[in-house]
Amino acid sequence: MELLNDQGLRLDGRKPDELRLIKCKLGIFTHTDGSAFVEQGNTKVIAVVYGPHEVRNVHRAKTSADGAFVNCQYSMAAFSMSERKKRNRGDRKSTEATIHLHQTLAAVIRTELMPKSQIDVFIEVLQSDGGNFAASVNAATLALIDAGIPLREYVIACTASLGTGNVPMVDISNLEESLGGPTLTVAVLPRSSQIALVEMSQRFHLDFLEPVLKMAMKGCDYTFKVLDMAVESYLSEIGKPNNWGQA
Amino acid sequence: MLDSAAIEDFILDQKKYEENIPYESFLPENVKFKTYEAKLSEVYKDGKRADGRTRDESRKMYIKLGALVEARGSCYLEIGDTKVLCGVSGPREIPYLQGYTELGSVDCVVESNPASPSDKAYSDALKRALEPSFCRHEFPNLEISVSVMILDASGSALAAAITAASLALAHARLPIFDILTSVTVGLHGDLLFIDPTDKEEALCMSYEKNSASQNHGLITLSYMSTADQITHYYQNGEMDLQLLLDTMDIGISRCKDIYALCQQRLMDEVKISMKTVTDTQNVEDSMKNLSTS
Amino acid sequence: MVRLSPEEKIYIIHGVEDNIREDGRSQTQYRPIEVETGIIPSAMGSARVKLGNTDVIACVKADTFTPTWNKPDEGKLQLHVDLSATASPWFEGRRGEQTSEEITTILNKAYESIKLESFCIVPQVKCWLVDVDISVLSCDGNMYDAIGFAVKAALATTMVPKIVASEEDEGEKELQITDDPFDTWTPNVSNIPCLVTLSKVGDSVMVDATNKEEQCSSFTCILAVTETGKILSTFKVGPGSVQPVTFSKLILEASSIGRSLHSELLSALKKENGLRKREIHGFLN
Amino acid sequence: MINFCVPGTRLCLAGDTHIPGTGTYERKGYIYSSLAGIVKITEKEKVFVVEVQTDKGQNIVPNPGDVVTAEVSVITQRYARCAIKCIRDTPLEKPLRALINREEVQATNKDQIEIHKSFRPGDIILARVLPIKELQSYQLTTAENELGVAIAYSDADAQMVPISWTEMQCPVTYNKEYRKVARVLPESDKVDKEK
Repeated sequence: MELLNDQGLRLDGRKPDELRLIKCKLGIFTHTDGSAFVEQGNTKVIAVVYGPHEVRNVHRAKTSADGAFVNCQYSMAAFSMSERKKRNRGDRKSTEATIHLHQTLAAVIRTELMPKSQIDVFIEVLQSDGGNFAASVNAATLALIDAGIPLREYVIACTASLGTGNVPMVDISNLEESLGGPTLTVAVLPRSSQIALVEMSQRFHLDFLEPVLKMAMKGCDYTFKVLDMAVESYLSEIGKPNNWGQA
Repeated sequence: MLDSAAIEDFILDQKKYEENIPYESFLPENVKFKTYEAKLSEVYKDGKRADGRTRDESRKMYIKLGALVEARGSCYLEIGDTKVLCGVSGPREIPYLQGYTELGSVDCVVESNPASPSDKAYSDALKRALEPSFCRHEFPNLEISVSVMILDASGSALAAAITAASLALAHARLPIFDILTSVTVGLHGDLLFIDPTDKEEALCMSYEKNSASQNHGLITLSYMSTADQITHYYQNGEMDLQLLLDTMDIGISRCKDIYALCQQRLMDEVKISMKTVTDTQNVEDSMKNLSTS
Repeated sequence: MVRLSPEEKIYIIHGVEDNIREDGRSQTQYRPIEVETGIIPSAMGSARVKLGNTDVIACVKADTFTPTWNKPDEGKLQLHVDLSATASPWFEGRRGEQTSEEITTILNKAYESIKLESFCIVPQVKCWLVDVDISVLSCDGNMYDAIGFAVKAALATTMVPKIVASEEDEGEKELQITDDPFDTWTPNVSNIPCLVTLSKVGDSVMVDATNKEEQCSSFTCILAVTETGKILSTFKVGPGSVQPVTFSKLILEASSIGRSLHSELLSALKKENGLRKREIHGFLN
Repeated sequence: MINFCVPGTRLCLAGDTHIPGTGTYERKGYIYSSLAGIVKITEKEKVFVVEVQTDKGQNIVPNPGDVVTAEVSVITQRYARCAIKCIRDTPLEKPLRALINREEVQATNKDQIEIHKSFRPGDIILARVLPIKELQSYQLTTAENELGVAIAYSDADAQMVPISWTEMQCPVTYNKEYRKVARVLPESDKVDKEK
């Protein structure tokens, strides 16, 4: 199977620079400080934020007077993939994603404002169809916004790959991931165009790095707009009783 | 000499021959597939159970308090062939305690030899059963540990473990609201077995596909007699409501019978163990009587 | 989880005893229950149940296995519960796994005595092994009832390609998956029970306790009730004891509540099935 | 007349004249036994206290307000860890962990308290149990004149003699060491105070 057909379309009919449909919702749970649901194509992710609160006993050693401790947990539901997962968390892949998530979020959360406290970010992947980590970062951003935690700006992640004829493709699905081709995941701070995290699954020639990275960042820009709109409409809705956004 | 082809033929023949024998005939006697009637008659025949009891008759019970020297309190209990040994220790500080707990906790471990998959469920059930009977408010931030060894599980093991644990608590002189007694009742169709053996338990957990009444199952309940409280109830199977309620009443009345026995046994033990104290008191009393007269 | 002060507990207990609970419900009233099936399209069957603020997803995965000799025509139903950290920070890491395991054993015990003859393909050769994965995403009390509901709803909407046995010459049976995508097997759910949790608060009994109410309860027991009102399993959770009289009352109540829950769920599923074109809302509504 | 009882035995009516003591509990107007042993009824200020006496086992736990005897095991700048050996007059079979916070060492000059000038590991102290709310171990206080170090040994292994509220002296080397010294009451006085 080719990643791109003769017409230059991808396996699911998308153009190389086309993202999958993004749907998102903030504030899906009431018992948390912040929560969000993000759906990118068939990838569905829930993010939940607790905090800032005092550092729990388990993490007592990580208390810092300089800033808040960001505690992340990335877990995949047993039914998220076509094969049943025996372990939801704690396996190599989830641990890696947890570390990456921590690095990404630590770059945007203004931890210095909340010394000696803890912020929990828990991710649950309900359905996995490629770009799980990217969707998790986006969901975590929305959940942090919902929780009212001070952020420098949004952090948005997106994936990109190289298709047939070295054409860069954005937002890789599970099928495309498994067919081969390198997957590059990038998390950026779109307003200041800074990169918080770059991760690559396999090697490709240095010459292609720039177009692929650019493609991924383009994807991030678009995702940012979608999420920003969602946040705006959510805020104007919950702020209605207080006349938010009205002069 | 046989050539290789002949050997192969022989092996094939042998295999074919073996295939024609139903695999059940290779199984040991006790796990062989049996018809329902055979299974039933093995357990219950002409109004008598395999061990000669009637259906509403418990097995003989033997209680020995203080069977373990090391433990603060202990009890060895036999119901028929089921044998359990229980030891109690504490109160001690709860390891790795996260916060202040107003009520003390009861840490229960049930073990059997060889280890059985139901051990963990039994530990949990024992904890649930004992918690309401133990005066937990007297031990904030502390825990007592109860460990039960099921030496021989021939039916009603959980019930035996609960009764033994409660007696061990009383023997340890730890405050409990009441002596807890427990009983298992098995149900199969319209047959009701009190204190079932392991074979009867297996029968009660299976069901006959074509029989009209499909009621079957096991009920284990533990009961505090003077307080009239059920502290643990576990039922599995399929039962009509009315039958369930009737069975519960029968179970409770049996618990009361066992209670009387346990009370008597414990009283005997107290009298012996307190002999030195009572003797000195007797002397004191008689001295007092002397002086007054 | 928020710890309640004794005063708050007294307030809640009095409310329950006066039959007006904190959120205005009566003792035997459930919170609004939302059921949506097919929430995970990649699964063979799935359902999300929202019971007040308790949120549970159940997903079905069916496989075949060779039955054991003593139960030649019985399939298997296995439940696996995962308490996600999204439900409470308490469930983060090892502790969540331990609690999940505990609940999994309790649930599997409750579902142990279900007759699963309908899960048989060819006796002694192949039977269905159905795994149900349950994710608890949010927990505001009464988790067991929500799980029971989700399991039943997910199983009722499960569609697995049918496996048929074709008779061969030598009497050996060959199993084949049908080519027709619309020829599917759906488990018979008439045997699957609903779980009813009853809590005793003060001198009264209530259903569907919230997290706060659970803290005030002195006795909680869970009953697995079939569609005909028979009891498959009863077990007590948490500390506390109860008088036999109250307990019999409790069982009778559970049976009638269980029956009405079944009929409600079945009619809801029927209604959902009748919708011509259905969009999956999930968390987006 | 000796009355034996087992847990759950109904002992007598509870009321103004009879109150439940150790080893008993009250339910629905009656006093029941919670232990196996002998029933003992003692009169205390015109009220009969119903108790159950046992031959073995110990069910005593430190209650807020109790005076305990403890051994200091670890000192830090903020607190002193100790092991409770004795509650009131009852020695414990197993020691219990406890904690004295710096602020709870003395009643005055709380901001100037230094733990190392108050206790040393190995000291035997008298302390009062504070109500526990959140923490896992028992909290003690020595902020009373009668509470503090009762027995301390010097480097020369001699029992030191108190010479002031804050100092003790070794009778062998005449070395002075700082301690939060307790005014140990004669036996008769102590009983009065506890009443």
